[in-house]
Amino acid sequence: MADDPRKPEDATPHDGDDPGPVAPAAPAAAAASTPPGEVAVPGAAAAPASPRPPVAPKPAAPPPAKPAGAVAARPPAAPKPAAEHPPKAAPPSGPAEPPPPADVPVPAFIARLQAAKPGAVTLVSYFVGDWTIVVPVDRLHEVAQHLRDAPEAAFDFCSDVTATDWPPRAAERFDVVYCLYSTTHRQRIRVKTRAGETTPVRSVTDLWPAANWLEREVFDMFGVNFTGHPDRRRILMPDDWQGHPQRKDYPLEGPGELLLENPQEWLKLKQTRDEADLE
Amino acid sequence: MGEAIAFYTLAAFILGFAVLVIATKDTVHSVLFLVLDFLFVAALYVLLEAPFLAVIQVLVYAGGIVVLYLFVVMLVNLKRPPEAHQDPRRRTWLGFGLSAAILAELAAIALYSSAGAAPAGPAAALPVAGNTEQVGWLLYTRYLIPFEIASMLLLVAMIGAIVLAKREL
Amino acid sequence: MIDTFVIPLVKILVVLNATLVAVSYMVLLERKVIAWTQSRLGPMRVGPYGVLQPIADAIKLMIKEDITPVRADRWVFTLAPIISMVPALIVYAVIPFGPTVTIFGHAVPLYVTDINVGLLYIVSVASVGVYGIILAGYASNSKYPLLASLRASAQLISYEVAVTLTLVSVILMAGSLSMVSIVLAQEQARVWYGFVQPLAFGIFFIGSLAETNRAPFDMPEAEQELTGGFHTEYSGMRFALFFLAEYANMIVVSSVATTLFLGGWLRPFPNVAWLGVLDLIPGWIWFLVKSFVFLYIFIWVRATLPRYRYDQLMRLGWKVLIPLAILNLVATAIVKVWWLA
Amino acid sequence: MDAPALRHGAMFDTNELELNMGPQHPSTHGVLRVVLRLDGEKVVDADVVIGYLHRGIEKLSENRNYTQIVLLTDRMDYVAAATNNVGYCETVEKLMAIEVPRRARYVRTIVCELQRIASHCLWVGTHAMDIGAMTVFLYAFRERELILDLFEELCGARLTYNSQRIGGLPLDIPPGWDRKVLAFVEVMTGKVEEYEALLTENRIWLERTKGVGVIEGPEAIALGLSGPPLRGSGVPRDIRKDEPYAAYDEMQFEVPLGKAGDTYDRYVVRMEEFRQSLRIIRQAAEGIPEGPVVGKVPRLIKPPAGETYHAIESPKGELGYFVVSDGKSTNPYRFRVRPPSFCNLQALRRLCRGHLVADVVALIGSLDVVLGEVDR
Repeated sequence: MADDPRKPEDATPHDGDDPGPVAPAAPAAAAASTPPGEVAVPGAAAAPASPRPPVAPKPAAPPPAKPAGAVAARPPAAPKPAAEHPPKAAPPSGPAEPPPPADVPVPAFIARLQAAKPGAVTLVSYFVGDWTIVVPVDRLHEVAQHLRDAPEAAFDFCSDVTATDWPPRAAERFDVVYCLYSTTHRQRIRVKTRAGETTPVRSVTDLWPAANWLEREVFDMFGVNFTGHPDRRRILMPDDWQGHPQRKDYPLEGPGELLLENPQEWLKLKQTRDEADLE
Repeated sequence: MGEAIAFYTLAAFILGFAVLVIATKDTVHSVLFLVLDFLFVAALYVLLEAPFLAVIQVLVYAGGIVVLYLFVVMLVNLKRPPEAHQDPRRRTWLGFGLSAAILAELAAIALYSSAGAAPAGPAAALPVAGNTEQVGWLLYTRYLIPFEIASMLLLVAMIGAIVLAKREL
Repeated sequence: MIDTFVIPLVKILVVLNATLVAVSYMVLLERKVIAWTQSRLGPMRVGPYGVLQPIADAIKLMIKEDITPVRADRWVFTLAPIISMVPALIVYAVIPFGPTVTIFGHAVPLYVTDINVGLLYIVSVASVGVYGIILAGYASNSKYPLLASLRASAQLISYEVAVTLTLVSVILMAGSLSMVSIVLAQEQARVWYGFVQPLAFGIFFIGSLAETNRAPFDMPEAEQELTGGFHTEYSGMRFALFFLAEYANMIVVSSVATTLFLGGWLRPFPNVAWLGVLDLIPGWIWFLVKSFVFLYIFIWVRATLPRYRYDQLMRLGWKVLIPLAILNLVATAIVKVWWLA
Repeated sequence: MDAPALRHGAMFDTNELELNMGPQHPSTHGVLRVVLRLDGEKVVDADVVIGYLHRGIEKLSENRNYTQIVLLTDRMDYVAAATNNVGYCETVEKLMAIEVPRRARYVRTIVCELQRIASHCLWVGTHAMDIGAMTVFLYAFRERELILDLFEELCGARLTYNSQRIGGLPLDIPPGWDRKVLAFVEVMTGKVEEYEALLTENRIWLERTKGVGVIEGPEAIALGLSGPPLRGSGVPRDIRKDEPYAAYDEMQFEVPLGKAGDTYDRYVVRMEEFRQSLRIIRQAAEGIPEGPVVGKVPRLIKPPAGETYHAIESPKGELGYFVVSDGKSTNPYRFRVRPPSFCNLQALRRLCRGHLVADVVALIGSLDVVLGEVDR
């Protein structure tokens, strides 16, 4: 049990810049204030584990049309591998997406996808056995359809739809992640796309009805703007809720906790809010 | 004497409830008064020493048919907004005319029956004794044809109701 | 004077009180039997083995707050439990618990009255009891009770037909509508009608489960679907009246079954002479034992079977039980007219 | 969500009734709310409303360190807490590439399968209770009690076990525990027959469950069903077979499948899973290898930057964890649970349509949802 009770709260980088229970109405501005640097820092060492040239070596991939340039254009993120010393310094700006090592062949369905939809896959990543592809948001639906219908892919089961919030990437702060599974080939893939707060992300509910609630949850929790969704309501939070709780800039303390700990303060806050409402 | 008191009391109740049936606004209450009415009619039968008829009255009318009324009342939305009462198609004078006609008819019957000879004695020549047996005997001998016609009518009504109610057959 | 007023009055009092006590202990019995079925103990705290539990229950129900929902139909809401309780009690007037016995020199028949349409009386009074449930559902002004009362009315009307048809078979056999005469006819025939009319008995049993809203036909109060059904909005004593009425109806049904199919107060196998020793046990004990067995089966069924669905229940009633009952009736009539005559 | 306006002119103006089933309702297994639109008793549409038990476990986890999260996972599917623990620990182990000793993997297998039986016990009890057979409920709880006793001996808790650690087990199993597990297997084998005797061939049970909520295989896949509801539709998918974890690759067992995809088949599948689970437990308990129970775990659990999704077969279906580590902190940057109940519950709307109110409770029961997991 007692692994490290010493620093349980050390690296919550966002709770410093959120002033209490203000509803995160305009998180974009807050996010834009602390950009540590855009992802495109090509010189930085790629993955923490294995620094290697950004052009992923093509192992035995059958189609030669692999858009190497696309892969190279967006090298794996995590630009600061030496972040141990100042843990509070800056929030991470993106996930680690190491390219596949040389000895791991890219699965045929990814290669076929790249051939069929040139430019649709901007990054192929392999980490602890999971394959991930990153697609531009406007081509997501097309790629999803291909992945579902192509016989060698046949991803007929949408395991999960979720998102990750990277506030420093102001324009496209969300990674919307689709975990797909094929019940015929027993293979998995993660499809990722990057979206901003208002970027329309075309819903895949028409491909996988399973995505209906999952996308609703992502909308509820992150405020990702799904379009074409048949029933885009909040799902877990109350219908009249303000804000999207899973965003990194969502305040960790709200009036509820404040009320318990410091009723006076809460009352003051409530009054100011009510007055603001009146105006 | 006691019988007369009982009769007039029952009759008063029957008439009172009958008025309430049409006077109450709530449909369910109206149906309830109808049940009470039927129960008192059954009591009247008991007074006439016809327990079989009394029991059948309760069983069929109070217990069976009015339950169906209630069913319909509760299922079908009768709670129209108030303006529905101002039905433009209402023919007030026609209603009055019909009521007057029926009243006249009733009066005629009353006059006729009081003026005419006393009705023929009860069917004394029945070969069976006992209330139930007498009813059965009469139904299946003298009134066989009306009885059968009535049952046919009921059957037709039932089939008609099914056809009307069932959307797809 | 004594024979015309005192004895009937005493009998009415005894029957009413015995019924009420029996009903409350019926609840205890049910809880105990179900508990034993489910490898539990049941109520154990109030009195030894929980025998005083019904009293505690009664007190609890009486002192509970009696709530009338704001938007309920106040009058009907109050009336409904009474409407369901009264018929359940007045039915006992015609149930013959035993033969005529002599007490202090008076010949006292062990029933309140014997009218010549006794069986029809029971059926018709029971049919009025439906109103309690329907009106409770309506008056609550709540959706679950409304659904429940619709279910209840449909269910009771349908099953009344089947049950009444089986009763007619028995009436044909006995040639009388009087409860006492039916028992006497069985004595004369030296056989319980349950043996000569097994089909009617079976249909009667199933139908009576449905008529008393007992599992597996307890749709009107299906807790898991309609959260208690027609008495969802009831509390306190008014709820208790519904509860008591249900159990009183169960006892009525088992008494009727005993009278019609199990020879009433007759000992088992009235046709076997050497079992005459059994006559030493008074008739009313036989009656109670038989009713008890029937009630026990009620409880047993409840502990064992899942619940039917509403449409399946209606199907069973209209498409299986009623045709069978009619067939049985016709067969009985044919046998009676051509065979026995 | 407003009631349909009164239609004038229609003679038999039957109301389309809107019935709020839940969040307080005996058969919605917690705080599920289903807004039914009824035509008589027929369900025209059902809107499933969730979120009444939302505690923000995902958000909470992003502010706890990796070890502390184990305890939060208990609170999701609280009738199968140990399975949640196993799934989470394996995800972090995958992220950190920690090798778990074989003994720990065997114990995890036993724990998972015991938990499956306990969860199915609760399911069969409540499902039967929803359909009106109340005795099965108490029988099933009687046996679940035995499992809880075993868990209590293993980790000191009876409901929220906190039974796993990243890298293995917190403690070795108590001496003689494996023999007790084997004794339980013997007892339970007979009890499953008992439940089946009460239900499987029961005419009423068959009428209530056969043909109710039929869902064909392809549609079940598309709807994202997993676990017994998916297998009830005849789709051979079991993560224990397809992507083995713990020690399932060393176990012999079969994946029971249904044919019609109705409530009855989902029932039969789970009943058969009882037996398969017992079979797995017997193999695992007889073959627990000697050795350490914790692998090589760094003192500070700080996975390298990266993300992974790892799924296991919980009693309800595919329980997946998606963990993102930024490589710098001891808290996950993003912690996401793919709750099987959530995804299965989604199918309720589709299943309910055209059935009766009574079937709705049967269908909720056949999906076997735990609202703690649906809402997290």
